[in-house]
Amino acid sequence: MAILEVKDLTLRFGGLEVIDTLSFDVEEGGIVSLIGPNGAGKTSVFNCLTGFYRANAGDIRFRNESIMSLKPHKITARGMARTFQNLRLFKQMTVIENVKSGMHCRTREGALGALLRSAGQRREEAEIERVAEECLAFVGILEHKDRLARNLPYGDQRRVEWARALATRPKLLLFDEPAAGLNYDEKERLIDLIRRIREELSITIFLIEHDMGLVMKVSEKVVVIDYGKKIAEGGCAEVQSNPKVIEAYLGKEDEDGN
Amino acid sequence: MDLFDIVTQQIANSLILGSFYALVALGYSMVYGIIKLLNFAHGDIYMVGAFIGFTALSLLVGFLGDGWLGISASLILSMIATGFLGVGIQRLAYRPLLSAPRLSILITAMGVSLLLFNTVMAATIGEYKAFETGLGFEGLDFGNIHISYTQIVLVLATALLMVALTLFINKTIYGKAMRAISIDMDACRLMGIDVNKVIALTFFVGSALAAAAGVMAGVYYGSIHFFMGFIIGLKAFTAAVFGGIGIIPGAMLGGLLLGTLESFGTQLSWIGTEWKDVFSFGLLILILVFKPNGLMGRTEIERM
Amino acid sequence: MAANDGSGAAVARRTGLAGVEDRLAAFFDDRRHRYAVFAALILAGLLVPRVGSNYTLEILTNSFLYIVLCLGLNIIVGYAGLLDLGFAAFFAVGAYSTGILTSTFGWNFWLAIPPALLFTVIVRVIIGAPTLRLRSDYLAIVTLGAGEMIRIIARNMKDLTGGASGLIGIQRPSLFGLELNQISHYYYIFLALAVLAVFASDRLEHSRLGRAWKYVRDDEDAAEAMGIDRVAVKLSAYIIGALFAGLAGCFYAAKMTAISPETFQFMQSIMILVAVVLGGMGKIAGMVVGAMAMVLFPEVFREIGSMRMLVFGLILIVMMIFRPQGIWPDRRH
Amino acid sequence: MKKIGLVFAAAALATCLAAGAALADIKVGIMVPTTGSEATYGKDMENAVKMAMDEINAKGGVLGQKFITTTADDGCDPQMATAAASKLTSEDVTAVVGGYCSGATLPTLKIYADAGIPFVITAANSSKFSDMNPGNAFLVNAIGSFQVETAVELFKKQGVKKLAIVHQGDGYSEDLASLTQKKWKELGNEVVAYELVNKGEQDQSALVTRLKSKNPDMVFWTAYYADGGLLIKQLRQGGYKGKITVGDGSTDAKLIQIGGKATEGVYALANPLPEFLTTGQKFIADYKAKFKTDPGPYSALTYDGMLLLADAIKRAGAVDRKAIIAALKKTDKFPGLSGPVTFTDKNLLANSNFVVLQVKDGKWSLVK
Repeated sequence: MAILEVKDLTLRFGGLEVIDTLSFDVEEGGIVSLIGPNGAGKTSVFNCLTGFYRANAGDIRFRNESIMSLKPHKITARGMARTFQNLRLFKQMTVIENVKSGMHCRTREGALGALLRSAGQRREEAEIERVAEECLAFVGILEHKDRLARNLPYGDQRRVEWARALATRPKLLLFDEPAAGLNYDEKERLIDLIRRIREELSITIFLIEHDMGLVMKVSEKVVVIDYGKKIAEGGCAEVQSNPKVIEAYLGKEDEDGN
Repeated sequence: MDLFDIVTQQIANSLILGSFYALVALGYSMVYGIIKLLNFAHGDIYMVGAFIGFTALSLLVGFLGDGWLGISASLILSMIATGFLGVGIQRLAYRPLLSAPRLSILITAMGVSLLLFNTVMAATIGEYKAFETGLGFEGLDFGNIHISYTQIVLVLATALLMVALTLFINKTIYGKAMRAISIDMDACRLMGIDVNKVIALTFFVGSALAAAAGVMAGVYYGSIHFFMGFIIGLKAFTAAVFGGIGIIPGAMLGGLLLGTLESFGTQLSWIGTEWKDVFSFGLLILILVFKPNGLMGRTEIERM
Repeated sequence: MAANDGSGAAVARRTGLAGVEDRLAAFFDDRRHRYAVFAALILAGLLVPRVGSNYTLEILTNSFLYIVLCLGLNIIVGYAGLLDLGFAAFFAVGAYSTGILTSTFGWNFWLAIPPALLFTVIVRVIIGAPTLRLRSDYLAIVTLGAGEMIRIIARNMKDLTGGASGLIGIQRPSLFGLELNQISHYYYIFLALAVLAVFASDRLEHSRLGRAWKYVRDDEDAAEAMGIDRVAVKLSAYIIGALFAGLAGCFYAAKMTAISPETFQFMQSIMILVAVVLGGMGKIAGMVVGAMAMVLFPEVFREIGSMRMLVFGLILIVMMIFRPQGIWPDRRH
Repeated sequence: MKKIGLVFAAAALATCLAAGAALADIKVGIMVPTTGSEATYGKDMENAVKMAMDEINAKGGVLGQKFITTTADDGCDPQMATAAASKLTSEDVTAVVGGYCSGATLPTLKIYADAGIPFVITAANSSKFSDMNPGNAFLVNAIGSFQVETAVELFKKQGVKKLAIVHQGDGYSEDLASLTQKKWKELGNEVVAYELVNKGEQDQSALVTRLKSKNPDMVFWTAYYADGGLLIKQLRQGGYKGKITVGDGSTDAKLIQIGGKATEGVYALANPLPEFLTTGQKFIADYKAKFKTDPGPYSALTYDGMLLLADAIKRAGAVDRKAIIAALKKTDKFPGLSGPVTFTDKNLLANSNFVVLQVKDGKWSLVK
C-alpha cells in the first residue's frame, strides 16, 4: 500500500516548468530514493510535497488524503517530516532546544499554562524533554544536548537535524541529501541509521541523494527525474541499466567518483 | 475655483511635493538596496543639507546675489558637503557594523539621527531660520491657477537630477557595480570590486540628493528648522517602500504617487487635513499586504 | 547571532572587562544566584519609599513602567524577531480605554482593565494579522504607520478622546478603600507590575510557546517544517507583547490622570525599542538594565540640558559599534 | 548592580539638593521647557523670572529673605513634566512659576496641589485649567475664551462672513480653534473650513488649494509662528486674497521674518507685548542688557508672575504656602507690566488683556 501518491504534479516558475506531470508512489515501510542530475527539480519536488511550494497542477495524496492545499506545518502534523539540503538548524539555540521543536506539533500547552505553570504544562514539558532526549540518543549525540547547535562539528549538526525530524514522530521522513558533506565513516553510520529508522521506528523513508553508492545500498525503489520529468522508476539494478538514466547521468558519475 | 481649477492646481501641488519626497526617497532606496539598511538618519541629512545650503548662501550672497546664481552655487556646495557628510557617517558609524545583526545598525542609524538633530538644535538654539532669497511669487497665471517660476524651476531641477541619476546607475561602471552589489555583495568582493568604495559612493549620491531636496525646500518654503527632516523622512521612507524599496525608479514613482495621494487626500472633504496621514499610511499598509514588495518590486514565487 | 564576529572580536580585545563579564555570567547561570539577586532587588525596591524623595520615586516609577514596556516589546522583537516600530500604540490603547471607560462612562478602574486589555488585543490583531506575511523591513514600516495611525485617530476622535488636549481628570482608583493618590502608591503598583512582567517573561520564555517564538525568529522555514504554525506563533507574540503595554497603559492613565496623544508619538516607540536593544535583546535582565538606563540617563544628566540627547545619540552609536549585543545580552555558550 | 548604584546616586543627589536649601532663602521653582522644540520659549521665561528675582533681591528681598530659583525642564512632555514637578516638590520649593505647554502643565497640577505649593502659571492657557484647578494654581495669562472674544470682535468688525480656521493638532491651538468655531457658529456665522497642519510639515500647498476652493473672507491660524509664517507665505503665493489673523502663539517678529512680504496686513491677537506698553520700554532695555537678546512673547507675563508672587508673600506676611495661596487669591488689581491682575473664583485672570496687532511695513503695530 502506498503511503504517498503523487499524480501529474506540475510546478512552473514563470514560464519554466520545473516539475512536469510527475507521478510516482512511495510504498508504506519502504525506502525510496529520488535521483537525478543537478537542477533536475528534486528539491522542488520535496518543497511541493511538504507544502513550501504550491504546485500548479496535479495531486499529492498522503495517507489517502490530498495535501495539495495544506500549509507546511499542517503537513508535518499529519506525519511527514523533512530535513533540509543546507543545514537549517536554529543556530542561537542548544541542541536539545532544536530537537524540542519537533515536538511542537504533538503538544498543546499555551501561554496560560506557561504563566501558571500548571500540572498539565509541567507534565507536557517533561514529556517533551524525554522524547527529545530519546531522539538524540537514537542518533547518538545525547552527550552534546546542552551545547549550542552552531558549535557542533558539521556531521553532528546533520544528526541534530535528523533527531529534530524524528521528534515530530513522522510516518514518512524526507531526507534532502543527508550524506552531503559527510565523510566515509559518517556515511556508513548514516546508512545504518536509515535502516534502523525503518526497522525500529517503522518510518517510511524517501530521500534525495547524489551519492549513488549510498542510494544503491539502501533503496528498495529509485525514481529518476530529469528536467522535472520522470525518466525511470524501479529497483536499483533495473534503473542502473536504463539507457535514459545513463544518458542523463553520463559524466555525472565520473565526477562523483564513488 | 471650479473643479477643473482645483484638480489642475492640486496636480501642480503634488508634483512639487512629490519631487521632494522622491529626492529624499531615492537616498533611502539606494542605501537600502545596497546594504539593506533603513537609514533613519536620512531625513536629518536632508535637514543638515538645508542648513549647509543656508550657510553657503549667506556667505555667497555678497558675491553672487540671492537670485538663481547664488542659489545654484549654494545648492551645489551643499550637495558636495552633505555628500561627504554622508560618506563620513557611513565610514564611522555604519561600516564597522556591516556584518553585525541588522537591528544593531538600525539603532546606530537612530543614534546618528539623534546626533544630527540635536547638534543642529543646539547650534540654532531651536530657532527657525528664515531662508531669505530674492525670488518672488511671479509666475504663470491660468485663470485661478497660479504656478510660480520657482515651482517650475524646482520641478525641472528635480527631473534633471533624476535623469542624471538614472544615467549614472545604468551607464557608468560605478552604477553597474552598485547594482551588482545589491544582488550579491560577497560575489562582488570575489570579483575584485572595491565594495567599500561603492558603498561610500552610494552614500555620497544619496546624501547629495537629500541635500539638494533640503536646499530646494529651504528656497521654496523660505524657512528651515532642526526638525524639518523628521516628517519628510517618514514620508519619503513610506514613498520608498511604496514604490519598492531598493528600486530606483520605484522611489521616484513612490514619491510622486505619495505626493499626489496627499494632495488629493487633503482636498477630498471626506478625508480632509485631519485624516490625510491616516489615509496615506492606511493605503500603504493595504498595498504592502496585497503587493508585499511594493509597486515596482519583483514578485517572488508564491509560497503558502 | 551568526554574524556577530566583529563584536566577538571587540569583546576579546577588552580581555579585562570580558573576564569580569564571564565571571558575572557564570554567577548568574546558577538559578539560585539569580533568584537571590532578584529577591534582594525587590527588597531594596520595597524599601526605597522609606528613604527616597518623591522625585526619586517618580523617576523609579517611570523606569518600572519602562521595564514593563521593554519586556513586552522584547517578546515581539527579542523572542519572535519581529521588528515593531509602533509599539507605543498599544500603550496608548490601554491608557485611552481605561481613561474613557472610567471618566466618560464612570466605570470602576479595576473593572475597566479587562475591556481595556481586550481592546488592546483587538487593535493588535487588526494591525498585526494582515502584516505577518511581510518581510521584516516592511513589517517595520507597517508597524510604524499603524502606530502613527492610532495616535492620529486618538487625536481626531475628539468627542471620545478629548482630541489634542487629551483626556483630563481621569479618576484615581482605590484599593480596599484606600484611594491611590500618592506617588508612593504608584511606585508600589509599578514595582509589582515590573516584577510580574519579569516573572511572566521568564515563564513564557522557557515554555513551549517561548521556544516556538525563537524557532520562528531563527529560521521561519525550518520552524514550519517542524510543524510550527508561524502565523499563529507570531500573532501570539504580538498579542502577548501588546498585552504588557496595554496593562502598563491602564495604570499609566490612573497615575497621570491626564493623557494626551503626544505621549504616544513615534519617538516613544523608538525610545522603547532603543532601550530593548541597548539592554540586550532576548534577555530579561537586559530589559531591566536597558529600561533603567533609558529613564535615568536623561534625569541624571538634567544639568547638561539640551545636550543630553546629543550625548545619548553618541552613546548609542558607540555602543552599537563596540557592543552591538547590548549591555546584558543573551549569552549562550 | 550598576543600576542600584545609580538609583542611590539619584536619591542621594535629590536629598543633597533638598538639604542644600538654606533656611534664610525663599526657593522658587521654575518649570518650563528647556529642551525640545519649545526650548526657546522656556529660556525666555526662565530669564524673565530671574530678572524679576534679581530686582527684588536688589531691593532687599521680601520679609528680609532673598529669593533663589531652581529650574526643572518639563520638555513640553507630560511624562517629563511630572518628573520635573516631583523634582521641584522634593527640593521643597516655596512656590513655582512657569508652565508653558498646557498639555505638559495640566498633569502637574495635582502634584503641586498634593504638596500644597502655590503655582503661578504664566503662559499655558488652555480652557481646561478652569475644570482642573485644584485651587493652588493661578493663571496670569488670560485663557483661550478671552482670546476668542477678542478674535470674534475683530472678525465682526472686519465684516467677515466665511471663516476658515487652521490649527496644528496640539492642545493649545486645537483648544483655541474649537472655541472659536463654536463661538462663531453660535453667532450664526459660517465656518467654511476647519483644518490642521502637522507641526514641522513644510508643504501646505494642498491645504492652500483646499482653502481657496472654499473661498473664505478670513483665515484664522491658531497655532505658533513657525508654521504660521509658512502658511501665510503659501496662502499668498497660492493667490489667496482674503484676510488673515493669527493667534497669540504666532505673535512674534519671527512670523514676519519667515512669512516675509506675505505677512503685510496680517492681524494678530496678542498678550500685551512689552513694546506696546508704556512701562514696557524699560523692561525691554533691561532684559536686552542682561541677556543680550530680545524678550520673548511670554517674558513680560512671566516677569509679572514672579513680581506677583513676591507681592503675595509680602501680603501673606510669612513664607507659608497656605498663606501665600490665600494672599494670591485676594490679589486685587496688582499692577503688572501687562495690565492689572485680579483673579476669578477659579483663579483665572478676571479681565481679558488681549489686544489686536497688525503687520505694517514689516512690523507689528497696535490696532486702534
